[in-house]
Amino acid sequence: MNTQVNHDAAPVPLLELRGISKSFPGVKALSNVALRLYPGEVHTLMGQNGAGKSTLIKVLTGVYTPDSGEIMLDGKPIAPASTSDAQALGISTVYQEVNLCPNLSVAENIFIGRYPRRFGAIDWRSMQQQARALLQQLQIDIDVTAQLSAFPLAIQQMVAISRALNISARVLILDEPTSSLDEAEVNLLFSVLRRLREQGMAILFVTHFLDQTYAISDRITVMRNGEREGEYPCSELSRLALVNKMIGVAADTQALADEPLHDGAASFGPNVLEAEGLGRKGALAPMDFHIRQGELLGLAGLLGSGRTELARLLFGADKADTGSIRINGKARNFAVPRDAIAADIGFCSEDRKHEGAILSLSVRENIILALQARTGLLRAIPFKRQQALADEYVQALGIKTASIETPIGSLSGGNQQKALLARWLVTNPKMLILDEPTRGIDVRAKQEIMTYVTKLCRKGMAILFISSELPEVLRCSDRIVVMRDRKACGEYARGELDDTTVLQVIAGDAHATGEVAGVAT
Amino acid sequence: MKGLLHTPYFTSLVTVLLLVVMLGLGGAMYPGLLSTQVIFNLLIDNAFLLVIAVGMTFVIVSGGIDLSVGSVLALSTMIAAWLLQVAHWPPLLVIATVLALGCVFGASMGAFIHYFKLQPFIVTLAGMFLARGLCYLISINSITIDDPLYVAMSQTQLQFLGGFVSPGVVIAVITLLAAVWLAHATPFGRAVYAIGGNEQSALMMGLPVGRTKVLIYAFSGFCASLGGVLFSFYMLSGYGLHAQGTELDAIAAVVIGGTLLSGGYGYVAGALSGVLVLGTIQTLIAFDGTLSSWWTKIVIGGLLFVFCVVQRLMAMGQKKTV
Amino acid sequence: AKPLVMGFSQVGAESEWRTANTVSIKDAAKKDGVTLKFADAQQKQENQVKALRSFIAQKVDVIAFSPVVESGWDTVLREAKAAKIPVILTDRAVNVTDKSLYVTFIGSDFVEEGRRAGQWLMEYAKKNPDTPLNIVELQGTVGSAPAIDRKEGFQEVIGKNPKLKIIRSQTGDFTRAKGKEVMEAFLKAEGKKINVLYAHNDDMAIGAIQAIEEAGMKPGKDIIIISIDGVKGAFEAMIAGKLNVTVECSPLLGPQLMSIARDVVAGKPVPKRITTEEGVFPAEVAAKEFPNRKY
Amino acid sequence: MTISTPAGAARPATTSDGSVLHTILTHPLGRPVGALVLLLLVAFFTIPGFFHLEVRDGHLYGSVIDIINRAAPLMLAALGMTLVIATRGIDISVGAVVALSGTVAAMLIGGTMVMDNGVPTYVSNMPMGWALAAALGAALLCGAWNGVLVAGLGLQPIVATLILMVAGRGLAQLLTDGQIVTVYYKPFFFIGSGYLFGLPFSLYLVAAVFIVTALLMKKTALGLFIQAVGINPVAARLAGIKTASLIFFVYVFCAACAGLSGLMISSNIKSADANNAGLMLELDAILAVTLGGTSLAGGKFSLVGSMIGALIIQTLTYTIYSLGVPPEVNMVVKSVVVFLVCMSQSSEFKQLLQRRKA
Ligand SMILES: Nc1ncnc2c1ncn2[C@@H]1O[C@H](COP(=O)(O)OP(=O)(O)OP(=O)(O)O)[C@@H](O)[C@H]1O
Ligand SMILES: Nc1ncnc2c1ncn2[C@@H]1O[C@H](COP(=O)(O)OP(=O)(O)OP(=O)(O)O)[C@@H](O)[C@H]1O
Ligand SMILES: [Mg+2]
Ligand SMILES: [Mg+2]
Repeated sequence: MNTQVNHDAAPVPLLELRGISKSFPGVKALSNVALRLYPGEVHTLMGQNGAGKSTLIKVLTGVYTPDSGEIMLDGKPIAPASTSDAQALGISTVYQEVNLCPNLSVAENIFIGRYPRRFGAIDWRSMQQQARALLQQLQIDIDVTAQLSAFPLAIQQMVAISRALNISARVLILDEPTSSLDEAEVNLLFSVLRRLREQGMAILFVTHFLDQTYAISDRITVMRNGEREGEYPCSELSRLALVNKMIGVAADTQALADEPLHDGAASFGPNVLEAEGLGRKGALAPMDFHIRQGELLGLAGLLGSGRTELARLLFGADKADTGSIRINGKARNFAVPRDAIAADIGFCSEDRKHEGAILSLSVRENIILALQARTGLLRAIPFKRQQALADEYVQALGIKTASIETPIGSLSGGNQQKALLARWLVTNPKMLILDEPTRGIDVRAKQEIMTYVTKLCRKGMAILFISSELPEVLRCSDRIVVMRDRKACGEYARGELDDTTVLQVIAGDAHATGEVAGVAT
Repeated sequence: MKGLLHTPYFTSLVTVLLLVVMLGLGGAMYPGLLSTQVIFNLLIDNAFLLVIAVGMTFVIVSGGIDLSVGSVLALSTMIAAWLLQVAHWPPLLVIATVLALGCVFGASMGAFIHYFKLQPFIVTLAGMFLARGLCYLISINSITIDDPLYVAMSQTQLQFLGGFVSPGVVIAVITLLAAVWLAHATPFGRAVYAIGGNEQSALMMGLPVGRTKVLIYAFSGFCASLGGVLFSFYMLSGYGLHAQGTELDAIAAVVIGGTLLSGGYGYVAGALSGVLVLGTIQTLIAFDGTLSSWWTKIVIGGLLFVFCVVQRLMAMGQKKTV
Repeated sequence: AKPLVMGFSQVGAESEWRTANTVSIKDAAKKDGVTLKFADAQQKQENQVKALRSFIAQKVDVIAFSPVVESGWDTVLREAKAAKIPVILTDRAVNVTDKSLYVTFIGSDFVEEGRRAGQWLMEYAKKNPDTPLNIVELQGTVGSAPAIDRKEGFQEVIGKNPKLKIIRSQTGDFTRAKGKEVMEAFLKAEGKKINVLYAHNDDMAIGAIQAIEEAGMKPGKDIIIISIDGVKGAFEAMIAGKLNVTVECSPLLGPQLMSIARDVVAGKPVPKRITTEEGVFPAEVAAKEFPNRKY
Repeated sequence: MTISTPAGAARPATTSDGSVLHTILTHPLGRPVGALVLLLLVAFFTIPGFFHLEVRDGHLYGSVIDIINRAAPLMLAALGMTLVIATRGIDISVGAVVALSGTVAAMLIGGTMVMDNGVPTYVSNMPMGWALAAALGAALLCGAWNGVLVAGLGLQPIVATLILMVAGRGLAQLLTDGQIVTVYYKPFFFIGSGYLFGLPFSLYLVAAVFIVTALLMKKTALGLFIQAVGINPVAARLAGIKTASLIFFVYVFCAACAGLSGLMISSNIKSADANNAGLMLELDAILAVTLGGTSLAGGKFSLVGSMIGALIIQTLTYTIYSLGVPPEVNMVVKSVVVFLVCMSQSSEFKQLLQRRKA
């Protein structure tokens, strides 16, 4: 199966992994995996959720010790025992879950561990200046002295990337850095990566976005079920072939299709939720909003445009300063999420690590948590029924887990995301708010989930869908609300927008269009 | 998460403000309370607590806790007294030895906490029993210190602004300033905050988590034994029953000063305001002079309550989010 | 004339004895027209030092205090002396290099109490030469002055009779609960071998009595019980025949303290050491004495 | 049986080496139980007749019974503390609540000895039921107070409960004027030192509270919610859990346990000692919880573990008393044992040993 690639630029790989195996209790995460990374290339690692990508990266950077196998840098074996060892060897990594300290400032998060010094003390001034400059590269203009936790996930992701870029490294590893970034941000990131590649850095990149893979990679290693399926030059592997290799069977071509998921001729019921002048100081300018039964409403906008804030206000996660909400025509006041849940609303947060997963509880417990909370403390869902529900959704969403009693924390990122989605699907709400529900989910699963969600919608559920992946929003929404600068700035019916016009609307001007087009080449 | 944003900084400010109000009210009620010397006495009497609280701040900011400080303090006084009175060592050597032992004691606890993944609470609780127990092994009696240097340190009065302070105050203030610098301007200090914010992340960012944690507890042990040195200046004796329950005072001082017990947030200087609050409460009670033993307890609890609630309400009024 | 202002720093309220001591002082002050500044140290020496400093700052006429511990008073007493405030010690003495730092000490002598307890037992042994006398001891809080001294005094006396042997000694922290718990363990470990219990205070003895009863033995008969303090509860136990003797340690120092304080402030000479009158109360006199007990 | 994971049984036995021994060793309770067994063995070999039991006055009598009897208040306190700790909190006011509830009960039942013509007679004040209810009511009020401060005002648990820790004992002393209140009312003694079917009544009391709590965890979603709040309060709130009420509840529950424990203690010594009852009990309770394998960082908890932790502590104390360890050395011994128990629970330590052997 393995296609031999001749890399003429450098015959000796900068980094080579051979025969790497790693088991967790009950799971063989990696078996006999090999990987070669050459200087001056962008190498993409692809595979389904739970294929072992993140584990491979953690083995490579000293987080886990492999059960067997060897790691060679410059042809010499290395055995990093910790991330600091790996950094010392010139391997700089952004892990899948953002690993930064929420209590420190943005600048510190970028520089901690290698501060600029002056007379032995940390030079805060110069650190902040350098941090600002680094972020400017990615066109992010934020107060670097503010605490990291003040910023949305996407910004945190960019900070993590800046941190990795700053280390004068030879190998840069990025594990799904783009899962919560919008296209403009991705574009910026890629231009930085291209520059680094020209400087001879070896870059290992993990993503589930085919577009991105083809836009930046030189070569692709495909993983399946903890094994290396093969290594291919990017130009020699068609999209369909790539998907087939990841899945292991011939894929239904729909996974790659861009056509709408449904014909749009749906009939909508009355308004499930209406909001008037809903706003919150510093987060969202007062706006009107409504969603109908059976409607899939897409929310589009750039980073920080206020989509998450709107969703949180609708769910009562934050308290609105102004405005009112009506559910089925009756005025309601959502002071806490519980109130919204009682009104049959569900909310799948974008930040699965901090706002979603309860890491040391099992998959089953995580799945039934919201349902149990709604059912009430005293009426415990019978254990049998919990199992049945968990099993059902593990099946339906294809969650890859050793068992439903496995702690959710030991699932792969994408599978955690699916389990959290299941948490809300189980409650069978009248309205479901999905904030980046497909974050970190592989191509096929994404397709399956979107189909599933659309079906629910057809059955009468109202869905508010937020995604940074514009094509996805375009494909499935019945109606799209575009947000900019924490205001709603337009509303479009299905079909009124296409790939190019939507960007202009979102960005508020035409500048983005051209650059983003480059991404999809 | 977001709600805690600015609170520590704000809380520290509120603490200082409330402290001023409390002293003002006290001054109005009890004449003589606002004299310079009474304010200095606050520092003289609490110098050792301040030093301990400074060490404790580092531990708490890192997300840990150190229950052994009171006992380590007592052990330090005991060892110092024994070395001076029985073994007749020169005083400076004694002080150096005591400080070194404090560091070693703390560092070993830190090593156990980090390398064997034990909970700080139990390790330092065992440390607390051990240190107290070791005192009794040396002697169950209290040992009076009459070394001239110690006596001088105890009885010297440094004239200052119309009152006087003890050399212990100077040492404590220097320690505080050094610790503020350590926390703010050194990689070690920042690593402490990073570990408190998220230990896992700190590890993933490649920080020397293990070494830092050992150092944190070593530093706390150092502060505790320095507190012991100050205490033996203050009391001129070594005794196994010294400073019972001081660990709680230190923790309370740190927390009242605006540091979060869950780690990651807080200011070293907050320890000073926390210590002053506790000291002021006691001074108020002493000046009142009519409270019976139980009313003393109730009033201490009540003042703590008023203090914490006002602090909290002001912080809540400032910012409210989830 | 201006009323006399006295600053008094009490150890705490750790026992009934201490509470009676506080009440006596407060009552006497009221009766004598002395303005009393009372501070409770919650069993901590550092709190007492703080209280003394605040008394000095408030310029009281005389300071009295019951030291938590003997050592460590030089510095603050020197400050008092510099402020020309006379200091009277109550209940416990202090260990200072310069005896002029305090005027006088009123109180009991813990070592002497231990001796008296020992003497009673010696007498008993003399009267009952054939009974074996294995002693178990319930000590006070480890390291505290009464625990150390009462042990010392007792040992000093019984050491003269080789038949009297302490077979077990453990701390009961001066509390009923601990006294009972430790006695239970003693009874399991030594069983019938125990003939005498010496408790450093009445509370522990009362706890131990319960343990002895629960073990199916008769306190006061199967096991002779000696304790110190002479609180009401001890008298009740003696009336019931469960306790053999209690050595009084009088807490009623108030009136004496007030008159001495007046003398001191008036500049009259006072003796350096004033011992309070204390008795030994065996069970036989308990019923008669009970109505006279104030605490 | 771990209450925390009702599905513990459903977890597939790990494929690798599924021997019985391995299962026992890897079970979260394996280590605390092992430590207890080891301690009992030490006691058995060093203290003659340690396991000796005899029937005396129609009930069992012996060291083991003493340990259980004496551990009962601690077990109750640890039970309440477990839930508080599971929500990432801590309650250091337990000892004060013990003092307060004991005092209220003793004062209301109380009575004084009156010399009536030289014959001592005892007078009781109030029907015992009312007195006990009042004592527990006082404890519940304390719990509610803590709960409001922590859940309502968002104070940090340690300072919030510090307030009651200081003031509660003061209140108890205020009620008694600093005196020890002796109780002269037989039925009251039954709670702390009575026997039922040959076993201490306190044991039944602990068992009852334990079973009720365990059922509450199993039959309702309480256990799940408490863990969720302890592990990730933000996510728990977003999932619709009433975090504040839950936190309020655990503090009330903890205080109720402490109140009951206070009744037991004061009944056992037939008096209420406001200044000393339950002194440092909070530390022992926290220690018991941690020895039982529950992390102070919140989340997963084990009620059985805490019970075992309490037994470990009491066995240790008892052994120290019985061995004739000089009191000066008590603390050193205690610290060393606590330390060894912790080490035995550390997997890192085990790995180190294994590596040595290999
Ligand atoms: N700490 C762990 N304990 C137990 N199992 C683990 C652990 N980490 C990963 N696994 C398992 O190893 C397998 C590979 O996980 P990994 O995170 O490497 O997948 P991935 O390819 O990164 O997936 P995704 O695209 O969803 O991020 C999964 O089945 C996962 O459940
Ligand atoms: N590029 C940026 N520059 C500065 N601030 C930004 C940027 N992007 C986001 N923010 C921050 O985002 C916050 C609003 O984020 P919100 O979560 O409401 O946006 P969103 O539209 O949901 O974005 P996301 O795509 O990250 O989910 C603001 O507080 C702002 O500080
Ligand atoms: Mg992954
Ligand atoms: Mg968002």
